[in-house]
Amino acid sequence: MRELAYYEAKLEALSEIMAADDRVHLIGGSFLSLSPRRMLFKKIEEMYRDRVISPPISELGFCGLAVGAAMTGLRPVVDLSTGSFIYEAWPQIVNEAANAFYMSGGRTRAPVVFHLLHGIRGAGAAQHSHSPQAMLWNSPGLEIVLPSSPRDVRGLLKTAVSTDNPTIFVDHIQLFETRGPVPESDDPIPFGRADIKRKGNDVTVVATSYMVQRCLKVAERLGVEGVAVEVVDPRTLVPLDFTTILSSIEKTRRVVIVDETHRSCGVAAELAARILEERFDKLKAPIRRVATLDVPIPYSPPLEDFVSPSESRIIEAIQSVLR
Amino acid sequence: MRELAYYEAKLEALSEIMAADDRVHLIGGSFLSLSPRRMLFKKIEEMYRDRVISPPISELGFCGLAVGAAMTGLRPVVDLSTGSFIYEAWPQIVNEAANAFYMSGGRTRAPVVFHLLHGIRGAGAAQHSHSPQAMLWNSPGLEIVLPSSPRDVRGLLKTAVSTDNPTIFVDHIQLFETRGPVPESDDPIPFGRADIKRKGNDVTVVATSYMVQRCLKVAERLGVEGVAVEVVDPRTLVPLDFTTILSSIEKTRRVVIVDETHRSCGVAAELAARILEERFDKLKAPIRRVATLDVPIPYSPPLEDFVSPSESRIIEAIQSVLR
Amino acid sequence: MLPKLPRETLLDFCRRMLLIRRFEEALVGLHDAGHFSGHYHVYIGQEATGVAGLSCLESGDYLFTTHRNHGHLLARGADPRRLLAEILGRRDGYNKGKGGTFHVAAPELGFVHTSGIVGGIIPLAAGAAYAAKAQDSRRIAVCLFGDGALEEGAAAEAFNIASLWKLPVLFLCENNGKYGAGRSVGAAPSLTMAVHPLIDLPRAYKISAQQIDGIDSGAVHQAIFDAVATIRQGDGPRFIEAQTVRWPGSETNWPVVPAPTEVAMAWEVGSVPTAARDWYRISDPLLLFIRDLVEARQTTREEISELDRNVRGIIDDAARFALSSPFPEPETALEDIFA
Amino acid sequence: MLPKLPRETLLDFCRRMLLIRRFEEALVGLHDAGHFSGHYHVYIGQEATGVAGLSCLESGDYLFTTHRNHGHLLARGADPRRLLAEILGRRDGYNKGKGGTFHVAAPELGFVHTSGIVGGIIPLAAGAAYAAKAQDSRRIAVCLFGDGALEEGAAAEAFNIASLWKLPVLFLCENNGKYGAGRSVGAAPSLTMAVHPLIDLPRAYKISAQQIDGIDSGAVHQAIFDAVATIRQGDGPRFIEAQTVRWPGSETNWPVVPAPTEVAMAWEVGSVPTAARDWYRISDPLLLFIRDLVEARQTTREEISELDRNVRGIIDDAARFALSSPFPEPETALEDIFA
Ligand SMILES: Cc1ncc(C[n+]2csc(CCOP(=O)(O)OP(=O)(O)O)c2C)c(N)n1
Ligand SMILES: Cc1ncc(C[n+]2csc(CCOP(=O)(O)OP(=O)(O)O)c2C)c(N)n1
Ligand SMILES: [Mg+2]
Ligand SMILES: [Mg+2]
Repeated sequence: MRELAYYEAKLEALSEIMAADDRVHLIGGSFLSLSPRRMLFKKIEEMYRDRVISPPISELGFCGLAVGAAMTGLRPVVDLSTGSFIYEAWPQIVNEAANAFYMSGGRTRAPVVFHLLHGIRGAGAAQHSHSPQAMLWNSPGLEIVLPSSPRDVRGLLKTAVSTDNPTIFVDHIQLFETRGPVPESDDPIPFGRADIKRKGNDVTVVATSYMVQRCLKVAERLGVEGVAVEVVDPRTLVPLDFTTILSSIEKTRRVVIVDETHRSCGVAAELAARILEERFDKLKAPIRRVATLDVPIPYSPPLEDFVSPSESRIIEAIQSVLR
Repeated sequence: MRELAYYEAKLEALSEIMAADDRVHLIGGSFLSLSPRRMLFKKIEEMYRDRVISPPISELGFCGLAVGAAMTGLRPVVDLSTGSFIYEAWPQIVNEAANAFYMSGGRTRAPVVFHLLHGIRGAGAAQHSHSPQAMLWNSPGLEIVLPSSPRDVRGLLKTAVSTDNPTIFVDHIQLFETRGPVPESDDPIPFGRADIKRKGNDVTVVATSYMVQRCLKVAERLGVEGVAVEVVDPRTLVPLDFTTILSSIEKTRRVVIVDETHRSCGVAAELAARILEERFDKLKAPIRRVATLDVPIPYSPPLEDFVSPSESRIIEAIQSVLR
Repeated sequence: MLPKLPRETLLDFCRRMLLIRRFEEALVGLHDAGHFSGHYHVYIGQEATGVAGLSCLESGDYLFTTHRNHGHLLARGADPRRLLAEILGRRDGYNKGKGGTFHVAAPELGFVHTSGIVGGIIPLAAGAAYAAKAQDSRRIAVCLFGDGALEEGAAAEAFNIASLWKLPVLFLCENNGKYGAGRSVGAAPSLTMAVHPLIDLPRAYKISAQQIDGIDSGAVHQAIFDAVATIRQGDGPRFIEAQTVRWPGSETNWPVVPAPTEVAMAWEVGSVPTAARDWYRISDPLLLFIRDLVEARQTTREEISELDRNVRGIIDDAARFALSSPFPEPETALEDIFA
Repeated sequence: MLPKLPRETLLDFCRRMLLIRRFEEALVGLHDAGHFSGHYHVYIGQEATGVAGLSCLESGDYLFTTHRNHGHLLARGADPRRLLAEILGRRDGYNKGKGGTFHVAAPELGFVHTSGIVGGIIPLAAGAAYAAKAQDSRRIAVCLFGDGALEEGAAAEAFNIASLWKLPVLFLCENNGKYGAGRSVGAAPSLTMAVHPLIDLPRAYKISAQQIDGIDSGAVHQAIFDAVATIRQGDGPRFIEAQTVRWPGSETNWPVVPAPTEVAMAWEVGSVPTAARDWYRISDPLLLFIRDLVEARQTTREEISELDRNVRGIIDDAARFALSSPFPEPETALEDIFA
C-alpha cells in the first residue's frame, strides 16, 4: 500500500474535499500553520480562489460567520491555526453552534468544521499551547475529532465535512511528518470507531492525537522487554466508541490513559471515570492518567518537557499498573 | 447564633468588603442578578458611587479591564451575572488572567474576582444555564470557589477578595433564599477546606454549590429510612481539600458525586478519577456520578428537570452504591 | 407619515401591528398568571419596524433576531398558536418547547437561529449573507438587534468582514432608547456607548448607515425598502438605526402593562395612567399609525375596532391552543442533540 | 526631522536604537544557530517609536506590549543580558525562562504583562489606566500594539470603555504597513481592515486620534510628548498610529536578515541586496536618524562608528551571558502557578 506523510494525506483530503463539493469553503488559509510545509497549501488556495478566503484577525467574527453560512447551505471549514485562538471564538462555538440544532428543536443544522492545532508545539509557551478538547467535550452538541495517523487524518477530515453537525477537528503539528500507509481510494472513516493501533495482552493504553504516536514508540520499547502493550485510539471523543475500549480492557484488565489536555477535568479524567463505572470489578490495578500537569505551559524546553505527557512518564505509568 | 438568608449574608459580605478595603471596585452591578432581592444591592451602589461602576455590554472588555486594574494595585470584583456570559470574556480569563503570574515568573499578580451565577436557574434554556467551572478547572492558574450556604458565601467571598490570585466565584441564584446560621463576627473561610455539611456512616456524597442543599434534603429523607448519608462540600475546587474527602470515604467506602456541570469532563469526572487513583481498593462499589446530562439545557420545565441532577436521580444513585 | 401603499396593505400592516400588541399584552398576563416563569422580553413599541420594515423582504430572505423576537416572527406571519406554545414550553411550539422565548426559530419563515446572547447573531447574519452570495442567490440576510449589541466586539468584527467582503446583509439596529434588562438609562450620548450617533460605528467601517424614526411606519418602510434594494443589487451591507422610545412597561426587568391598549386611545388617552400617557400619545407606533390611517380616510374607527375584535379573537384562540398543548415527554430532552 | 532635544539626549536615542537593531540582528543569528526554536518576532524598522516615543514616559507609567516587544523593553532600559536569557529560556531571564519571547514582563520598568494574543492587552491597558485614575496617581498606561489588533473586537470594546470613563491611556498603534505572521499583504485600504484611515475607529468612539510618520523620530517624539501631556492632565485617552514600512526581513514567518546593518549605510547602501536596498535607504528609522544627526553636525561618522562598536560589545557580552546561563531546573515548572 502506498505510504504518505501526514501532511500529504491531509492536503490530499483537502483537495479531494474541495473538488467533490463546492459548498465547502475554506475560511482562513493556514491548515499547515507554521510548519515548514505550509507553502504546499498555496496550491489549493490558487485552485479555488473563490472558495478559500483569508479573514481579518477576528476569530469571533469569522467563526460566527462560518456557523451562519453553515446554517444556510454551505459547509465551511474554518482554520483557527493555533488551538488557543479558539478561545476568542468561544461564544460562537459553545453557545451558538453547539446549541443551534437543539434549541431549534432539530430544525437548524450547522455543518461547520473548526480546524485547529492543539497542544505543545515547542516553545509555544502559556498562550499558544492549549488543548481545548476537554472543555469542548464538556459542551454538548459538538463532534470532536482527533486524528493521529496519515490514514486517519484523511479519512476523518472527509467525514468531518460530511456530517451535519458542528465538528471540531483537533490536529497536532507534531504529527505532520509521521509517515504511514494510505490506500489510494480510501473510504472516509466513520465517527465513533476507535482504532487499535497496536495489539497486546498485558496493558491497555488509551491515547489520543499525537500521544498515540508517542505511545506506539513506548510500546515498541516495552515490547522488547516483553511487555505487550495494546494502544487504543478513540479517534473521535464525540461520538465515542466505548465498546472497543471496554473489550480491550476486558482482555488486559489494566489501563493507562495518555492525553495532552490538562489533568483536571481533562479527557483522561472522563475516560477513567467511565471505565470505572463500567468495569470497576474487572480491573487489576487503579487506572493511571498521564496528562499535561495542571500548570500553564512554560516556555523553556526542559520545563515544557517536564509538564507534558513525556515518554518517561508514560513508561512509569505502564510499569506501575503492571505491578 | 443569628440566622440569615443567603442573599443577606452575601450582601453583608459585600458591604464589609467595600468598607474594609478601598482597593476593591465592583464592576457590574447585579450581584443578585434577576432575583426579586436585586434592589437591595442599590444601597451598596449608592454608598460607594466611585467604586461601583456599571460597564457596557462588553464582557471581554470589562473583564480584561478588571484584570489589568488588578495587575496594577486594585482588587476588582467583576459581576458577570449569568454564568454563560463568562464565555464572552474567555480569552481574558483563561489566557491572560490565568497565565499572568506564571508567564511573568511570579512577578505579576492579578487579584481579581469574577462573580457569576451558574447553572439551571429555571427556563434559562440552552444559552443562559451554563456551569463553566469544569472548563475553568481545566485551565490552571484560577482559583475556583463554590459557596453553598449563607455562612460560606460570606466567608468565602471575603477570602476571594483577599487572595492574590484570579478567583472565579461561582454562585447559584437558587441558593439566595436558603437560610442558615451566620455568626456576627465570622472569620473569612480559608480556601482549600472542605466542609462536612452532614455526618453519616453509610455513604459519602460529595456535592457542590446548589447541589449541596439538594443533597441535604435527600439525606434528610433517606435518614428517615435509616440510611446515614455524609454530605461533603469541597467549597473550593482550586485549591481542593482532598484529604477531607478521602477520610470520609475511608469511613463509608461508598461514594456518589453530585455536581451540576455536564457529565463529560465535568467536575464529577475529575473527583471520581482522583478518588479512584487514591482509594481504588477501598471502595465497595463503583462511584456514581450524578451530573447534568450531556445535553444543551432545554427550555421546557419537564425537560429541564429531566437533564438536571434531580433528587430522584440522586436517590437512585445513592441506593445503587448501597446495594 | 403613512407608507405609500394600497389601502389593503396598510390595513394588513395595522392588523399585524395589533396582533403583535395583543400577543405581547396577553403574554404578560400569562406570565403573571404563572403559565411560564423564565425571563422574557416583549416587542411593544417597536411594531412599526417589525411590520412596515420587514414587509420589504422576500420570502427567501434570512432573518436573525434576539431575545426580543416575538414581534419579528409575528410580523413575518408566524402562527401565534405555535409561537405562544413555544413560549409556554409546550409540545406544539415551533421548537417543541426546547427553545423558548429567547430562541424561537422558524426556518420556513427565514428565522434560522435566534440568540439570547447580545451581539451573538451579528456574525451569524453575516455568514448567511456570505452563503447567499456564494450561492449567487438573490437572498439577503437581515440582522435585527438592539442598540446594546453595538457594545459587543462581535458587532465591530462582523461589520468589518461584511464591509470587506461586500456581503448582502442589512444590519437593522432597533434603538429603543433606554437600555433593557435593568441597565442604566442610556440617555444620548449613552452612559455605555461612546459612539454617538450610533451610525458613526458602521460608517467607520465604510458601511453606509442611516438613522430613522422607528415610530413612523412610513419612514421605516421607505428607508428599509431602499436599503433592501441596494443590498439585493450587490452593493454590500447597509446599516439602519430605527429609533423608538422605550415602552414604559419594558423599563423594569419583567414587563408590566401600565394600561392595556385601547384602539380608542388613538384619539383619547385619558384613561391611561399619567406616567405612561405621553408614551401612548406620542411614542406608540401602533396608535400613531391608526390615527394617520383614520385621518387619511383610509379606514374608520369602526373598521379599526372590528379589526381589533378580530385580532383579540385570534389571540384568545392562540392562548387556548397553547395552554391545552401538552408539555413534551421528559425523555424528548435527549433528542435533537445531533443531526 | 530631529527631535528638539539636547545633543546628549539625541546621542542616547541613537545608542538605544542601535542597541535594539544589534540585539535583534544577533537574535536572528542565535535562532538560526539553533539556540532557541519557537516562533518569534523582531522590532527592526520600528525603533523610532520605541525609543523617541517611549522616552516621553515617566518611570511610574505602565506599558503593555505584544509579540513584538523586545524593542520596547530595550528602549525603556531593559538589560539585554536578561532579555536575551529569557528568549533563550534560561534561568537568568527576566521571567526565569517561563515567559519567553512573547511574554517578557519587567514590572520594575513598567512592563506589567506582555501578551502574544493579538488585541489581548488593549483591555488590560485600559484597566491599568482605570487603576491609576482610581488611585489618583499621575501614572498613565501605554498600550503598544500592531495594526492587526484593530481587527479584534477587544480593541473596540476597550476604546469604548476608555472613552466613556476618560481613562489615562495612550493607544499607540504601530502600523508596520504589511501584516505580520504570514498574513496577506495589507495594502491600504487593507484586505483585512475596512476602516481607513485606521484613526477613524478610535474617532468613532470620540477618542482623539492622530496619524504620524513612525520613521521620523522627531515627529514621533513631538506627537507622543503632546499626547502624554494631555492624558496625564486628565483629558482622557488618546490614539496614535505610527506608520512604518515593514522591514523586508519580517515579511516571512521567521525573520531573515537581508543585510546586516552597517552604520555607513546611512550614507551609502550599495552593499545591500537590491530587494532590501530601498528599505534601508528611505524607510529605516535608525539610518535616517543617524543621517540627520550627522548632517545637523550633532555628531560625526567617527562618533557613530565608535557608538556602534560599543553597542556590539554590549550585545556580544549579552549573548555570552545568555548562552552560559543554565536552563532552569525542570521541577521549577511547578512553581509560580499561584501567588
Ligand atoms: C453577552 C450578553 N451579555 C449580557 C446579556 C444580558 N442582557 C440581556 S438583554 C440585555 C440588554 C440588551 O439591550 P439591547 O441590545 O438594546 O436590547 P433591548 O433589550 O433594549 O431590546 C442584556 C445586557 C446577554 N443576554 N448577553
Ligand atoms: C488572537 C490571535 N489571533 C491570531 C494570532 C496569530 N498572529 C500572531 S502575530 C499576528 C499578526 C499581527 O499583526 P499586527 O498586529 O499588525 O502586528 P505585527 O506582527 O505586524 O507587528 C497574528 C495574526 C494571535 N497571536 N492571536
Ligand atoms: Mg435597547
Ligand atoms: Mg502589523
